[in-house]
Amino acid sequence: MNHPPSETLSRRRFLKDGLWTVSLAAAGAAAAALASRSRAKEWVWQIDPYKCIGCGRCATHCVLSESAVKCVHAFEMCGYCDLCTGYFHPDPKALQTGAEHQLCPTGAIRRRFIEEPYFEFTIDESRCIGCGKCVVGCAAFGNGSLFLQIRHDRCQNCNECAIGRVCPSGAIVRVPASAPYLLKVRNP
Amino acid sequence: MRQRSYKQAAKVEGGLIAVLLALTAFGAGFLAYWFVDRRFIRQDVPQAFRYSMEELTAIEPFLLIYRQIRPPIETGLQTAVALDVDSEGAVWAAGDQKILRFAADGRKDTEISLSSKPTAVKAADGVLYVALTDRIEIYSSSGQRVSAWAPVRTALLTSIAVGPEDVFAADALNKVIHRFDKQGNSRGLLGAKDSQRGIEGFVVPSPYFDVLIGRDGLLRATNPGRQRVEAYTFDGHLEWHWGIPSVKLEGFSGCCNPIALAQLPDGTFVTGEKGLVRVKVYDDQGRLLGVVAGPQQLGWKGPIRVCETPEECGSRGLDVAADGQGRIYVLEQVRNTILIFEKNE
Amino acid sequence: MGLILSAAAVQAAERFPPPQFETDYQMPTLTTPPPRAAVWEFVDVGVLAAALGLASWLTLRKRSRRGIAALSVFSLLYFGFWRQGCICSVGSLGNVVLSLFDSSYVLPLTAAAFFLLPIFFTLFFGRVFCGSVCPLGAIQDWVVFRPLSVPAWLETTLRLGAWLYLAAAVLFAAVGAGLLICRYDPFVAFFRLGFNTPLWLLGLLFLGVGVFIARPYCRFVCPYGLLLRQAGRLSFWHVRITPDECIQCRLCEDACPFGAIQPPTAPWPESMRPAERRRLVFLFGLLLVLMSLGGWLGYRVHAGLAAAHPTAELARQVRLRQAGLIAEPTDALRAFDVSGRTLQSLWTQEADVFRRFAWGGLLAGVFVGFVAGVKLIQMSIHFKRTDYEADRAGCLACGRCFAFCPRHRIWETGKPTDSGETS
Amino acid sequence: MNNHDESKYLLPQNPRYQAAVSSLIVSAVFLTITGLLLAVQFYHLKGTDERRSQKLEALRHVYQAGGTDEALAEEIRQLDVRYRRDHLARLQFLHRGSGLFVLFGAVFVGTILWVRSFHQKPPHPEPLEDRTAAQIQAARRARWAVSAGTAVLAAAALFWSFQGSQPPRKSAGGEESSESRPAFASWEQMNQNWPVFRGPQGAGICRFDNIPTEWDGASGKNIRWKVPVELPGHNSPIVWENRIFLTGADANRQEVYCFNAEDGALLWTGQVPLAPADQREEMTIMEDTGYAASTAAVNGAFVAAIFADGQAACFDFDGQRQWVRSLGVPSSAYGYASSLTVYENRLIIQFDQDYEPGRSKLIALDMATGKTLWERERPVPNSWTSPTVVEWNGQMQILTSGSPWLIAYDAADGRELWRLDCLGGDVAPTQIAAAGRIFAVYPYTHLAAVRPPQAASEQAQPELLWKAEGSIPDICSPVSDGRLVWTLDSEGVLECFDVQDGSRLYSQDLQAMFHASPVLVGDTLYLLSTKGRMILVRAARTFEQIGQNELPESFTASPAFAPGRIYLRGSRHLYCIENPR
Repeated sequence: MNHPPSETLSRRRFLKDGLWTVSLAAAGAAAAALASRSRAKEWVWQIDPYKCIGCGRCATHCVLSESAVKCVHAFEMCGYCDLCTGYFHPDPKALQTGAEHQLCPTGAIRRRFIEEPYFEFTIDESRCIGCGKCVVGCAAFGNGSLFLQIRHDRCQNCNECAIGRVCPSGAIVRVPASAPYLLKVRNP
Repeated sequence: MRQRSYKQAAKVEGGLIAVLLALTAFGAGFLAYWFVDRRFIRQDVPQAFRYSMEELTAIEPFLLIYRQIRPPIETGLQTAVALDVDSEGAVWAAGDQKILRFAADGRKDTEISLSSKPTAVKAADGVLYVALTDRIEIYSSSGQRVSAWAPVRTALLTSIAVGPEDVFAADALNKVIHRFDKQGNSRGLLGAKDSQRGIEGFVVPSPYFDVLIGRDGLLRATNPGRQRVEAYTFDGHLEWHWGIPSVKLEGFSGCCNPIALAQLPDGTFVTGEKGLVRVKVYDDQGRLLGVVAGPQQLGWKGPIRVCETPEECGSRGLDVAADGQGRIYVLEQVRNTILIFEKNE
Repeated sequence: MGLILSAAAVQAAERFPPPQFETDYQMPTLTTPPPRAAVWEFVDVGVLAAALGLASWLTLRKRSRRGIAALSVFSLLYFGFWRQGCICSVGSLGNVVLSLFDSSYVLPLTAAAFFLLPIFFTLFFGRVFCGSVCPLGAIQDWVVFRPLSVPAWLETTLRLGAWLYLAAAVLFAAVGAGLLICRYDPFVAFFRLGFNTPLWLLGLLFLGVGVFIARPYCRFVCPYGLLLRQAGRLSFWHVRITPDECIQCRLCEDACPFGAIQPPTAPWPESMRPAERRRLVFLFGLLLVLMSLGGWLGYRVHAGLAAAHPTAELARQVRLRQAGLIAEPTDALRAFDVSGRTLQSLWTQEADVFRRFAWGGLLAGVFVGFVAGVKLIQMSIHFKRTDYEADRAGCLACGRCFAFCPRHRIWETGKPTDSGETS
Repeated sequence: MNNHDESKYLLPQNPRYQAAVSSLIVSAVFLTITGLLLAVQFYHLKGTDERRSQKLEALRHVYQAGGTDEALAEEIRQLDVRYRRDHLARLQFLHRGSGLFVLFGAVFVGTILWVRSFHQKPPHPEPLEDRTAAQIQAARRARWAVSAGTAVLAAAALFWSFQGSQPPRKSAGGEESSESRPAFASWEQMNQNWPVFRGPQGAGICRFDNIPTEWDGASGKNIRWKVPVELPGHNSPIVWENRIFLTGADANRQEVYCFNAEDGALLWTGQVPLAPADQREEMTIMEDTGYAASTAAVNGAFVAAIFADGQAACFDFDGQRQWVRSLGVPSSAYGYASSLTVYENRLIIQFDQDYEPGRSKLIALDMATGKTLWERERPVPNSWTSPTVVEWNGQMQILTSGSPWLIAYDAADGRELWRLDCLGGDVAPTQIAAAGRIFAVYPYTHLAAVRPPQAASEQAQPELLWKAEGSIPDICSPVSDGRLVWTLDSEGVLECFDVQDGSRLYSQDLQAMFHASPVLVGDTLYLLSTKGRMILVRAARTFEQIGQNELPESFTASPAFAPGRIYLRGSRHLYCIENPR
């Protein structure tokens, strides 16, 4: 190592080395402390569906131009209603799939007839912008089987979630990456 | 690569630096401000992304033909499920693992504790019919168990109606109405899908399914998934039905309403809706006669709830009952209180 | 709590099943795409360590500006555009503070590593992290076209702003009001592509200014840089302009775009000694004054700062509504209404937030006052320097100065080609 | 510089230099174009697309509101598809475009470096100036600069601290009024307002001038204003200068209201949290008592209220809540109803409960902080009377009625001064002090006249002067002008006694029900019936009705007075009655 040409070990240099050792020790201690506190555990952001009020900011405030938040559907909670209040405009003229009857601003919900009188509703994620309009509609009248989740194939996992900052109900929380979703389930 | 001296034209530098720094400071400041949270205050979400029910909750005052006559009865139950009013005007409320009796002055005077969670209660024949998920038990009004019927296999009995010699129970799980005799022996099913009898069948997406026996001797049952009330003869002929799906007052709102039904002494019907919570009075042909209580009166806070635990957010609706004087009792399951309404003079 | 649990039991039993279908309809299940595999986090740490090692070797042994530049490009691509500027050492400061004050937040190993590794390397080799590993530094380093030499007095004064920013960032992270450093990271918008926030304008601004004032973020804003400055002061080995001895040729005098090259000191006239001593005494006194003043001011502004905390904001709105000043309820108020929360709980939480901000503001103020005082003292002591040296605190180890030194040229030509093995 | 000019001069001919420059220009152009396009797209993404979805939403509403309009439906479908296509295209463009932008940026940087490589100049130090001077000067400059910078920061912080919001406890906006205000008002000021139930000292005597004698709810005559009160409550209004305070509560909310006396505007509503639900279950609340029977009390700086569930709270005049105390839900046969009273900074709470003596207390809290100043056990079961603070030969005494004890405490430290066994039953009427006597009521049984001990010495005992029987009230408190004392029972029988010997002078049935206590204004008794009829009776040894006024509402709260004004709280509204100016 190309050391400085060692001039006489002046008081300053001695002082400096002393300081260096001390600070290195300090840094080491700090490191140890931090390491002991830290775990090989990563955090990711997720929406607590029971705190979400579907204000729509997930659609507008994500750092991604297409939000990482999407609506998901817990089918086993769904009533398979003909008049799905998550799918249809509050007072639909007809129970048909025309855009004019739909609630979703981007037509991201697919309605499929299964058997009288049941219909299946699925989310087309490529269209969903995560505004949560259907979430409110479903929760207001129905079983609340539609809810918002952060999709981790899209989420950049920012150190500070830009949506979480403006979430009016503080529904966006850190969860361990090992269990990255907070799903509504039939039997909690 | 070759290098060059950086210091030249020292005179201009000062000014330039000043300008640049000012620029940065300003720019950074401005952008920072741009991001300062005037959070929540600024309505920064396009209306198209919002589901607003507020305008639907307003009700013309002249339509409110009922008024609350005394402070609500606090049942003190964690999850109140059902209520009924007996011939003496006392209120029976079922929930948790008990049944409470509130005297006419609203004071709790009897408490019956049950083996499991009740799902429906009906005071008739001077006794109390109680549904416990899949079976019916009968209690004397003093609280002794008189008899317990054999359970129905995999059922969720959410309502009981008692006739001269029949007992009917609405089964939300199998979407049919069970018919028993007074000893609890099954006398068949009503309302199952049956094309040649023109019965489309019940649609019950959530555990709310109500039956009663009308003063005209016909059975009335809610069909929430079809937003209507249906009238059956005891042997299961669908006579007629009424009710239309609509958020407007005359209709039943949302996917699955009405969820509760009661009949007034004058033969008109009281209906209860969840979601956009409303209690309304209809005549036997489904003409809206007036509103008992709307979202405001029932303490509706908003279309969606926020809970610490999932359980709090479990679907909460209401149940209705009426007494001999035409008073209407509403059990709302969010605060588990009983509201009592009387018609305005 | 007990109540809630009992309610839980009740509800759980009663959750309503879906309809039984007569057709053979298969109910779909909802997909849950997993987040990035954990192993990648360790890869990142590995890459960071490797980059730091390489950087140290390039600056101290190889003395190659080209190598450093190349490495900075790599860092920019990997930590910048590939990892999209997250996680970065600068931001990890926030995580560390958060983990210290929020017991529910466990510090991820990667964050700890990203925070600690650069500091350690700096203690040994100087600010090689800033030189060629930090993506924020790299992106700025590539637009240093027409650097103007910022006079020392201006440089050190502007750095006060950085200290203030550091204090604010720590305060906000500690009280749980957000991670400022990440919130206002000017370049992350570039790294993410898809320019959908106005924040990338801030990035452009810094780059534009960076053409004339080299690396403005690193020098006048970066809070992590401040930590590394202090570590750099003590760095054991360090970038040296000349490979062997300085011949006082003065050719490197203006070589550094960051003004980090210090000329030899001239002897100060004896006549000044007493005056200096007196000044020093005065300044030590002033230090205390500044600290208390800072503390006082910090406390005074804590209420204003606290407004940035969601709880305080909500409480404020509730109060406004009680006073009838909010007609149309905001979303926060709606959320509050539909939650079972009592006002009492809100008030207590709010009081707690304000308490924490009061203490935090006070300490932050004391800290800033301390910094200002120490700066003043620093500038009244003068160390002796015989040669042209890189200022260990300010030097960003970019290696631009090497080429200016005739001794370096000779050393370069003189040394064997396979420089790797030379000792 | 000039000595490098020739190299510059040759450059333009250099083809590689030309190449470099032209590529620089090209890349610059590309960069700007992509930049602009990005900006445009960004603008559309944030602006146009949102406007479009708004428009679509509006159309949907039109369609769903109007009759079935196929054309419109078709249009909606068309727009829906088009807008979505555009939006997705935009997103894609933004993503790829920004990639390109960065790429071109890199190229741009590269070319610049290339071009610069032609402009190299060897370093060229200026002649060495006097370092010493320079360094000394530099150091000095730096010191000044830093000092200046610090000063600027400090100034900014100071400025902001004056601008910026204040901690919540100091009420926002309310400083100027609250700062000048003392912690409590003087005895005199108290007597010039209507600070507690039944006014100064709870005597039910109004000493203000030109109190209206005529009004009419139907025609609105002399009714200055009438405002709705959101939540019900049997408690009476209290008045401090231009503020009127009430409380209201139902099963779910407990609120304190502050109205502006001039126009009845609701200045603020204070929330008081409920007691825990499990405790509230035990409450028995009669409809005649309700959740808010206790009248609030104001001491000139703060207003305090208590509710049936034992939750006491205090607010400043700007509605900032100062504190809340949970005294525990009192077990009271009809529901807790005792009103609050104040003495200087002390809030006096008569907290009687249970069917047996034991848990009843008299509590004094510090009005400003809610801290307990002192507590006294009371040997009485639940009661519904209110404490009153009266001045007795120089000493401030708190009078309380319970069953069976009439007890006086030292208002300063709560020391019991004396007690007398003269009461019983469910005591609800509040004692009054007049003509050197205290008049307390044993419901349905007798009116007792008591002379308190003259000297403040220990052995001095109170003396029961007389007991008068008759239709003794169960709810309404008595009132006296010093010569005569009147009682009014809820059935509407007004009786008049002589304070000297308790002889009954008359007994008159007013043909109405009464819950509100009578008030003596000058030489007129104001008697407010439950049906809203205010009967005016001459305060004389013989009965003489001198007027009556109607309001179309039911009244249970006692009236409150201010100079020239009457404030009446009905079941739904608060009225202000005033003679025309």
